[in-house]
Amino acid sequence: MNETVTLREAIAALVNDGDTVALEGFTHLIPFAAAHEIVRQEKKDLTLVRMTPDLVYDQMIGMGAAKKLVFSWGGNPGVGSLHRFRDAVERGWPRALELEEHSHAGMANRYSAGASNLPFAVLRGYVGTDLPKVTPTIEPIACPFTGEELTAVPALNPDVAVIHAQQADRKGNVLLWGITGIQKEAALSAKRVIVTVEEVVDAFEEHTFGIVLPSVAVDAVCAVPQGAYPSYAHGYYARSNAFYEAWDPVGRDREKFRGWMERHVLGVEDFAEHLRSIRREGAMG
Amino acid sequence: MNETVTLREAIAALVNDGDTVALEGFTHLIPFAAAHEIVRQEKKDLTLVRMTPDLVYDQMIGMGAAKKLVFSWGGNPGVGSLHRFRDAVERGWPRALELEEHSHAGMANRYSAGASNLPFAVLRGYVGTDLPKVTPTIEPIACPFTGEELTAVPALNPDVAVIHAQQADRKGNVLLWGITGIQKEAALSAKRVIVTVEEVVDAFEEHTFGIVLPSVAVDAVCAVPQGAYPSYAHGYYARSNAFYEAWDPVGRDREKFRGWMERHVLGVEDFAEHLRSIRREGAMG
Amino acid sequence: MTEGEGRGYTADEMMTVAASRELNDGAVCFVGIGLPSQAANLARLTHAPECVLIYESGTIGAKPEVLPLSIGDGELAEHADSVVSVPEIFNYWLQAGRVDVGFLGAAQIDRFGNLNTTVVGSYGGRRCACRGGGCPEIAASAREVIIMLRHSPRAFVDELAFVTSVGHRHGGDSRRELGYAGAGPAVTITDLGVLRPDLETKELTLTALHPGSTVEEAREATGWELRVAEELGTTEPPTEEELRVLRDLKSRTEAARKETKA
Amino acid sequence: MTEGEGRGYTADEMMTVAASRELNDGAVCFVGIGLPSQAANLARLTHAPECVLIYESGTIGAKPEVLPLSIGDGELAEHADSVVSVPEIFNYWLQAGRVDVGFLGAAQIDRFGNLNTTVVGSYGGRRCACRGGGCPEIAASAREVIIMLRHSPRAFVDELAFVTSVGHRHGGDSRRELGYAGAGPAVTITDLGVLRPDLETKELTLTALHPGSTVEEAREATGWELRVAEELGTTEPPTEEELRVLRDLKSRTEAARKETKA
Repeated sequence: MNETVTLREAIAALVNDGDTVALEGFTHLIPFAAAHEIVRQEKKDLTLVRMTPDLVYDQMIGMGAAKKLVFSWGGNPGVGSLHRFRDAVERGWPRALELEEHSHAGMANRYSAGASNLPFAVLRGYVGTDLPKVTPTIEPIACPFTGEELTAVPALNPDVAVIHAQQADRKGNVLLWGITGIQKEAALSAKRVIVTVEEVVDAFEEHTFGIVLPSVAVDAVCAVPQGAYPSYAHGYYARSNAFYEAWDPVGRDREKFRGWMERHVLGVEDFAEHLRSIRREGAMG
Repeated sequence: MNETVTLREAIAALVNDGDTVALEGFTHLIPFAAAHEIVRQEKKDLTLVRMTPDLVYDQMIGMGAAKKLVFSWGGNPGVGSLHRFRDAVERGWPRALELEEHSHAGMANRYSAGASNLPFAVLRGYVGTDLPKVTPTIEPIACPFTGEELTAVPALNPDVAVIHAQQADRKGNVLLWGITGIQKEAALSAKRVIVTVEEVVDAFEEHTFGIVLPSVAVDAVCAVPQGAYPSYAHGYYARSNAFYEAWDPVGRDREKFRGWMERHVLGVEDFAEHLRSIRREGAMG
Repeated sequence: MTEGEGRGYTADEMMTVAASRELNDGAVCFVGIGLPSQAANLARLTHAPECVLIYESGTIGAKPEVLPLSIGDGELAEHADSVVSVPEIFNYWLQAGRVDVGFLGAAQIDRFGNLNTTVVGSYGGRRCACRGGGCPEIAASAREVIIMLRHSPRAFVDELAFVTSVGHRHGGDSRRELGYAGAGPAVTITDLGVLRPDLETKELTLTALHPGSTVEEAREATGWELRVAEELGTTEPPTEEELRVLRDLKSRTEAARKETKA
Repeated sequence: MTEGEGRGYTADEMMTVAASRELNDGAVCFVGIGLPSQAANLARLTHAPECVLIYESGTIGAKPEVLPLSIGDGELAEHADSVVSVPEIFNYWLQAGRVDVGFLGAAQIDRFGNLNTTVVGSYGGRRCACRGGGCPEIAASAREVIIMLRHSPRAFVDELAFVTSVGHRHGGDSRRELGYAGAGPAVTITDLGVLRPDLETKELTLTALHPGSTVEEAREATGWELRVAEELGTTEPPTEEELRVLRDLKSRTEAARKETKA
């Protein structure tokens, strides 16, 4: 049902202006290459969904690709704030950004409900916090058997989910392992699915019991080695903590940020050239 | 939090008369050894829970251990009916058996809700079928966001869950692989958990990514080689289809059944002796 | 399972071959055990090598060398593309609408393709389930349903003893009110012929006979007054290739069973 | 992080050591990133080798050699007993009540142990979350909560800018009405001392000071009128072993970071 295509083709064919797009990967396997390609193709008015926005959305938001963010924790892990995200929220630069904030548990269950074709999920949470004051998509729900009151949140069904994985086989089955976070649910909740992978192999090693996303659940597979850099791909390369630290001063300044993105993202052909470009400059990672 | 004990000790300590007990394993890894030990210890008035009752519950029901069965499909797979189950339901022999019937999807979601500490689960199903006419634990529920009507079923939280797995390590972590069915949810939904395993190993092979049930989620681990016979343990032994076929005439007749159970279950010390006993007779598997 | 008058194949073989042809290559198919599993694997080994067979035990893309006796045989996991938990197969695959075809058998069927897979006993005068229906959600959520069962008055009944799985309910648009995503039964294959729902009323209508079967036989084997299409077709007999592959599959299966017995 | 007047350890080291001692051996602990992760791993490497550390990325029984910078570092998965999906860690572990201790940091705390971990900005005059709170469910569902944060008037505030995680709510029994399984904050460890909730009112009460700290310092660093226990204890200073293990852990962590930079 899917074919191996270039990332450029996949983003052009499957991501439209105005789409709700989820790029997932919980610290591990964050699809940076796909984010850059979305920026390069100047996709607009996106509703971005992601549990932990991280640098990947700081870059997209800073380039004005998003009109809304649905999330549960936004920060540069271990370093500090996401300055582009904050600038968009507080000062509307380069454009205003609407927020829908949930908890991690809420986001995880929203994806699960979406993957299950249910309109909502039920959990214990939110009550007593200030979240329901700023987030309208939280409702009480009573158990029909015990009468106990719990919390309902609506399902997430993005137009497009993008994840990065270690491997695909020739048929387009996708294999990921290590910390697998919310990727399976994000992919299965979406109408269209793009997967970038470290490599395409003839066959997976037998009985690894990693998560396999069967090819019928995937619309496009794109081989993009190191496509999760500066995050990591278990078994392939480590997280570049140095990049995350070096991002702070870049993201803090509008001009520096624009310059960096123009040089290393807009001004390159693809992610391989992006990696050469930042390494040539020696500033990061 | 758990220790390696004999199965006899585990059943004696953790299963009480009147308990709700779930022995799970979806065709694969059915905990026959534990079922026999429950029968040998003459546990009474149990509410038995299991998606696919199979021979394991035919034997327990035929010995009068159960007052109620919560299930979704009862049969001898590929062979026919469970005659002891049917005799209990239709003629109350050796005692009456109350039934609570759900669908597979309903049972799976009931366990998931139980494992999640939620009082109910939501799914699409049941409407239009005759199940709600015979099963009271099915209620409509409306989505608080869309108004759409769905079906709610109550959580399952057995007093005891029993599963069979391939391996435990010295710390009591449990590893299972192959078709893993509903075992994780059944174990995590229960108040107490007993796991029989093929073998205890020093350490698991690295990065198999099978399902690991951490030791804190397990109350007792018991080494019982071939403890899932006549079902199978992936990587250890195949299913004895011959046993399943040979069970039909045994289960069909009250006297034959009692005689078989007395000779091969009540009259033996443990599961190892049970296996020797049926093999000596050469009638099965 | 007697040979059909010198035609060189049995009525059951014709039924299995005809059913297998209904499965398109590339389709995601949720497979019931028994006859549907036989037909689905025949399709996979002939014209539909890229169909994705799902069994309720959680195996996706199963490629069994021999036919499984139970829904969770190790054979199904061994070469599957993915093996997932039972909640996942029902929630993320079936309920999510990822299944193109539900391939089902049944004990009983009525004129609207509603199914009874529940063996019903009686206790204290009350009817009760003695086997359980398993997964009515297949008929509910699969985009369409293919049904296979042998034609007999005990199977084709005026009123089901128990409605396990909803077909076209009371006919017409009545299924739609239930809110299920799937369109319901598209075709029913028996050992005598092929039945498809009428476009308007959704009543099962005999649209084709297998070679050698007659309308009278079908009428006699149906517990209600069977509708027959004006243009009644005849099923293409099994090809040599279809018969060879089906018989190989069955003899491999037999051999494997004897092996585990020995 | 200055050395405490010739005592041979810093106030942060005292805080980390004091917090680590609160974690019992064998406890299942849901660990926040940063200071709590440091203290929990110190406990694991000293008196609590059998504690089970859970990180929200889905790692159960994590045994990192070096401290993770983020909640999902590969280091956490490498030696874990089990790695599960994010829905599973929140539903089957945290919400299910399998977590004995939630070990949390915060940007702000109030007198009832309610926490703000949401960085709050303002946009169009409206207060809004600029970082998000992540997982309020830890404080809700863990059987008890250990909190760690540095004592300052910006952190210990009369009114939180945002209630991310519920502690003892408005005090007294008011938390119970929310229906959460967990009992709420059991102890708060700062760089000055230890605060425990009053048994009745649940207001945070200074119950011990670290060596060299004074009640006045604690009062000045608290944005409300701080209650002080009648019998005020003094924290045992770090043992040589505790300091050695903590410093080894931190230097291993530093070395590993430099390595990936190179």
